[in-house]
Amino acid sequence: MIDLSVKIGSLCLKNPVITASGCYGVGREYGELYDPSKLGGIVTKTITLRPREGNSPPRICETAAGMLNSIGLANSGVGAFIRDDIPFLRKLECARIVSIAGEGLDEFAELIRRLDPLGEIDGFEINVSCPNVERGGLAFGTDPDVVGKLVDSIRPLTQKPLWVKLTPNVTDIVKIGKAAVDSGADALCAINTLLGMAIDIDTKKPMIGNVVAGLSGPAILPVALMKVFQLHTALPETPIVGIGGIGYPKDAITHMIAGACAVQIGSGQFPYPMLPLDTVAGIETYCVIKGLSKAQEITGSLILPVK
Amino acid sequence: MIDLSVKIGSLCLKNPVITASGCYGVGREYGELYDPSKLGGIVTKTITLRPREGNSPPRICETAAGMLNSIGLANSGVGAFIRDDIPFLRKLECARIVSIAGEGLDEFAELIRRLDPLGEIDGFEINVSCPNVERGGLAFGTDPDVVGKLVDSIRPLTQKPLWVKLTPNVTDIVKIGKAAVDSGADALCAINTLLGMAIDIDTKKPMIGNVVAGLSGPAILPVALMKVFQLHTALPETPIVGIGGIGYPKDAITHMIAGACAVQIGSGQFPYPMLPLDTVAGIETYCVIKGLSKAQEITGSLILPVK
Amino acid sequence: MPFDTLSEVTAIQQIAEGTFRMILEAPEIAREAMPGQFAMVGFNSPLFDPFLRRPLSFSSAEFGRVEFIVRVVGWGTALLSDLISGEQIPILGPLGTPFPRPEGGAILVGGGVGVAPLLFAGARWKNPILLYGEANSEKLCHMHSVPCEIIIATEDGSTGLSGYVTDGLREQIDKCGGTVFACGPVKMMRRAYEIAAEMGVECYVSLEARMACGVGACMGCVIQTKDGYKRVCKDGPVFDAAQIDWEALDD
Amino acid sequence: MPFDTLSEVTAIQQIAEGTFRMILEAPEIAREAMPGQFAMVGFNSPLFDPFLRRPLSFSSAEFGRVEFIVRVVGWGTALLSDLISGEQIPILGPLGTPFPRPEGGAILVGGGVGVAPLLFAGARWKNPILLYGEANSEKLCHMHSVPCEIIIATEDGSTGLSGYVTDGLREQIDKCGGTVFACGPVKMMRRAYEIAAEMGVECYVSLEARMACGVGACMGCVIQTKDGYKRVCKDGPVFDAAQIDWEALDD
Ligand SMILES: Cc1cc2nc3c(=O)[nH]c(=O)nc-3n(C[C@H](O)[C@H](O)[C@H](O)COP(=O)(O)OP(=O)(O)OC[C@H]3O[C@@H](n4cnc5c(N)ncnc54)[C@H](O)[C@@H]3O)c2cc1C
Ligand SMILES: Cc1cc2nc3c(=O)[nH]c(=O)nc-3n(C[C@H](O)[C@H](O)[C@H](O)COP(=O)(O)OP(=O)(O)OC[C@H]3O[C@@H](n4cnc5c(N)ncnc54)[C@H](O)[C@@H]3O)c2cc1C
Ligand SMILES: Cc1cc2nc3c(=O)[nH]c(=O)nc-3n(C[C@H](O)[C@H](O)[C@H](O)COP(=O)(O)O)c2cc1C
Ligand SMILES: Cc1cc2nc3c(=O)[nH]c(=O)nc-3n(C[C@H](O)[C@H](O)[C@H](O)COP(=O)(O)O)c2cc1C
Ligand code: FES
Ligand code: FES
Repeated sequence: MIDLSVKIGSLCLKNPVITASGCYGVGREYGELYDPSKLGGIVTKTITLRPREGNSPPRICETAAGMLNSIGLANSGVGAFIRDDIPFLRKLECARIVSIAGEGLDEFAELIRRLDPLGEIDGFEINVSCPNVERGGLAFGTDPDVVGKLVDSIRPLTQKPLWVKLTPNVTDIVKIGKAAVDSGADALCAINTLLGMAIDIDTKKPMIGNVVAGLSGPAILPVALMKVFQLHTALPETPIVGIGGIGYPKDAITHMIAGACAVQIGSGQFPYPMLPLDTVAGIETYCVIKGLSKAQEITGSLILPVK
Repeated sequence: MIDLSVKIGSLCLKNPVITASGCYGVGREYGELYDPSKLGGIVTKTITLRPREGNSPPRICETAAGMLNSIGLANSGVGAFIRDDIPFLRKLECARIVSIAGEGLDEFAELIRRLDPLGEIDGFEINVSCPNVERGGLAFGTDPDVVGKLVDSIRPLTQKPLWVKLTPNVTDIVKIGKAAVDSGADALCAINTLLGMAIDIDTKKPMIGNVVAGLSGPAILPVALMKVFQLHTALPETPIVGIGGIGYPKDAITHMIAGACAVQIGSGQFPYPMLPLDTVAGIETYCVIKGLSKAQEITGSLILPVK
Repeated sequence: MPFDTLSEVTAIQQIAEGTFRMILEAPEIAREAMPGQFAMVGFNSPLFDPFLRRPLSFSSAEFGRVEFIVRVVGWGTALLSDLISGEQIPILGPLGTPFPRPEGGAILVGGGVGVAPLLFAGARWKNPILLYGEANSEKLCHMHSVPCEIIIATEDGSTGLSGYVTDGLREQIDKCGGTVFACGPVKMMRRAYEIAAEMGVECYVSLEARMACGVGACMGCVIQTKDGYKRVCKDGPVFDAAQIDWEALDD
Repeated sequence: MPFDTLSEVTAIQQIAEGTFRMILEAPEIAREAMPGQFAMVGFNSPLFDPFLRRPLSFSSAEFGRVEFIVRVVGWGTALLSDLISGEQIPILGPLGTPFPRPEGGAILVGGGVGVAPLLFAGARWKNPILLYGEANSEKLCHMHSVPCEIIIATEDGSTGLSGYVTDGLREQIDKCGGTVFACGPVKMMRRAYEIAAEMGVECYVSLEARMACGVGACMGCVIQTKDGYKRVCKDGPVFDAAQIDWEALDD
């Protein structure tokens, strides 16, 4: 029997596979295909204080081995979330992480205050990296001081795990990650989407209504692995949740080898809806083949060349 | 008759298509397939003062819609370049841009001093962005002050066009670009490769001998377009040479619509060796279809949505 | 409830210029599919070429098989057209909200390949009438069997009535009343809605938008309605035409 | 001089477990190709799946056609194996430095699919002898016509001599001398070189490395030699075995 469970700080997941924010709703839709409780966890779409309509369509566009999205944090706000989605989350037997974003420190704090008492929530993912919101988006995630202050300000408000999701669109992701950890973040999640755009040469218009969008999918796997590796190397004690470019179970395993203790799967689900479940199975098979008794042993098992 | 010529500062190219540094040698090899003089220009592999062996193999690896490389600026040094490659460049009737990299300001200056007198060179591309060299690589390209100082220090040494090639691995490419332009750069080239890595799950080893590598190819087109668009928007008077992800002629056209006055084609040549030549033809066809008399009119023709 | 299955291509045949009919073995999906619903049809390509699946409406679902009518407009549809019987592709469905079953009569208005879901409705409902329009007779889909009364129009008059498919709509409504169901180019659907609205009958349209998940999870496929953004994949693809913000729709 | 052509698949057939022979119509390339040279063989996939072309050695080139023997080891070779006659794929060649034509006798040592370029040499040169080894008889390539004298060895002894292909090399050199040409797994080539060196005959090997451009432009495919890094695609793939830094080569 392989022990698939992994620990992310104080939180124990039954396996290392989590669905990424914004690609899975709260699990209702894909829940018709398989039971989300079979996963290690889910991260909800990002919730904001007030409802957000989101950006003008078209919001998505296919690119080489990936896609652009500019959803713009469309969501019905924390009130509707508590009313409509919390009862659904109650039934899930996996880690339920709520992703939150605010336009200022107060909004983050207010979100935590309203959500912290709910037993249906096992942790928070702080989205400081969504490139699609004018305020509260890039500004937060690209400045280590601001990220530090943000985590400082919300850390006292909850005992639940606080994960900080990092943007790759920075010169030095380690600086931002370190600031978050120094202020008390329990784990770092990397990466969010890369800033990107696409243009229709016939109409000369951007393919995305909002012009600027976020690139995800297998195209970005090498970038994501690099960031996970950098974070794990610089902060070996910090749990890293690897996100980005997972299109097959083996890609999740590369994230773990690079240093992730768990992974999140986002747009890889769109062409391959059963990918999260197949990834759980794939990690188990890998352990069998490699003679590992625990999935945890995969984390950071990268063999570097001797110089 | 379509006028395909474009101006990049004082330099006039007969068409907007240039081959990118490191993917074309000096044109000798691909020159067996077609005459490089049919292109707008070529950028040589990056030349350093002393010969460089380059990084340990494996140096390349295929990824989803792209590739990683970690060549490590392998080249035989400026002396051998002058001896072996300048005679070859003499015969080319297109813009011959020499890419140079140094480990410090002095080395850049020394390179310019030795190369500037040569009539076979029509301009310099300053490579401050190669992620594969420990010194002189990332350090240069990620700090606007350093880039500014570098351009300041070499600008007086040559009257030839100075292009600065930017790395995408920064929080704000515009800052770096502006620093270069303020110090007298004639054009900005964007982008160099994205930092990335890949791992073999079977051996648990990195796929690249040097571990860290640069991602190129169609996978990065959306990122490259974004950077070109940002630079062109912030610096509308500065010529931008668009690089990154061009896999088909139409991709080059998207670069121009986003704001590039010319493009460079790198790894797209590997699966499609005739791509540069086909791109010249593709741009001409596009002008015909769109009723443009000059290829220059494509530059910056992006139609933004009215808010 | 949707199923994600690897389905075998039973038959594939060209039925008009650039248009083919594809039949897949997919028992679970066929059992549940209803007119107006669609599937996300994928590819067999390990390296993500193309990355996303393609939304396609069912044109029929019976005896454990589902049928699509596909017009080749890009690389994805071209790849599908190259499939051969016996090959397997992943399909996720049935998805989306079906057409509401009309109480009284139904007038189906299909422009181009938009006719696909209406053929399915035509086969399932009581005595509908199908107005089917194409640019010219080369594009006209050759039907192996027509499920209901059909009136054909071509823009160049090469087959059937001459002109737009909506040209005959007023007359049909006059004749038998009933609800209008339209699928095709945005301009055509909008015209159908305007005529229906003028004449005081209901109109439902099946809209298109680029999709990523197809199940309602990603919020990628929204269109503007009078009640805010709605997901084409989950809240649609069938919408009450009166709810659509037609000004905001590109054609 | 290399040519980049879109070449039609004339025939494709399985000749051993997971191994097939592919014949392409490519007159310019066939005219110039020499034993030891290779081509960069591409795909027909507009969305870069796979992105890079695959290097393959010619196993024959005559009458305007080039032939490859391909073992399926990953997605690219699997895609090639699925081609059907009449399909067209891009190929760039001939590339690389051929085997130097031996003055005297030649002993060709091929392990696995490494036999491909040696079959080409066997057909072009005077009276060479080919030692060909495989793991077992399932993997042994079925030759339509053997171009020269051939001695087969399988590791499990199921066909021909039992053991490694290099086991018989000493005897062959003893018998007729001549230059050794080896292609196959690194371990095998190294062993062939050691034996040749001991016995004082020259040895040339054909090496493999991941390639991007295949023409010498990108510096991606280097291997360590006693004279520094060399490009497998341009300076090789054929190297004097004495020049190779065998310690630095992975197997
Ligand atoms: C609910 C629904 C039902 C549909 N039913 C049918 C049908 O029965 N028959 C048929 O031929 N077509 C149908 N379409 C349109 C079909 O999905 C597109 O023609 C197809 O996705 C084009 O893919 P491509 O790769 O050939 O084109 P490309 O232009 O290369 O595709 C690029 C991207 O844009 C998306 N895209 C392009 N055009 C459309 C479009 N019109 N609608 C949605 N996404 C698009 C693709 O899915 C892909 O993600 C339907 C669309 C929707 C939303
Ligand atoms: C000069 C030369 C001649 C060759 N001749 C033959 C031949 O005649 N018959 C034959 O079956 N094989 C030959 N090979 C090996 C062949 O190129 C690889 O088996 C093939 O590239 C694998 O591609 P894939 O997509 O199936 O595997 P994958 O492992 O999916 O390929 C991933 C990437 O690695 C590269 N790669 C993987 N294995 C090799 C390898 N052994 N050598 C070089 N690149 C590799 C691929 O080209 C691709 O870029 C030759 C290689 C070289 C360098
Ligand atoms: C359609 C879509 C919506 C997304 N929405 C969010 C979001 O609301 N909050 C967030 O933190 N990340 C969001 N992301 C980013 C993903 O969670 C993930 O970080 C990114 O897509 C990279 O992973 P992938 O390559 O597996 O998709 C979204 C991504 C996509 C494709
Ligand atoms: C094999 C290889 C070698 C490269 N060497 C250099 C180099 O020496 N100097 C440089 O400035 N850029 C170098 N580059 C980067 C390219 O010039 C180009 O900026 C990058 O690959 C993005 O363009 P592409 O997507 O068209 O390849 C190299 C890229 C590749 C793939
Ligand atoms: S396609 Fe994802 S919500 Fe509609
Ligand atoms: S593959 Fe480019 S130099 Fe050999």
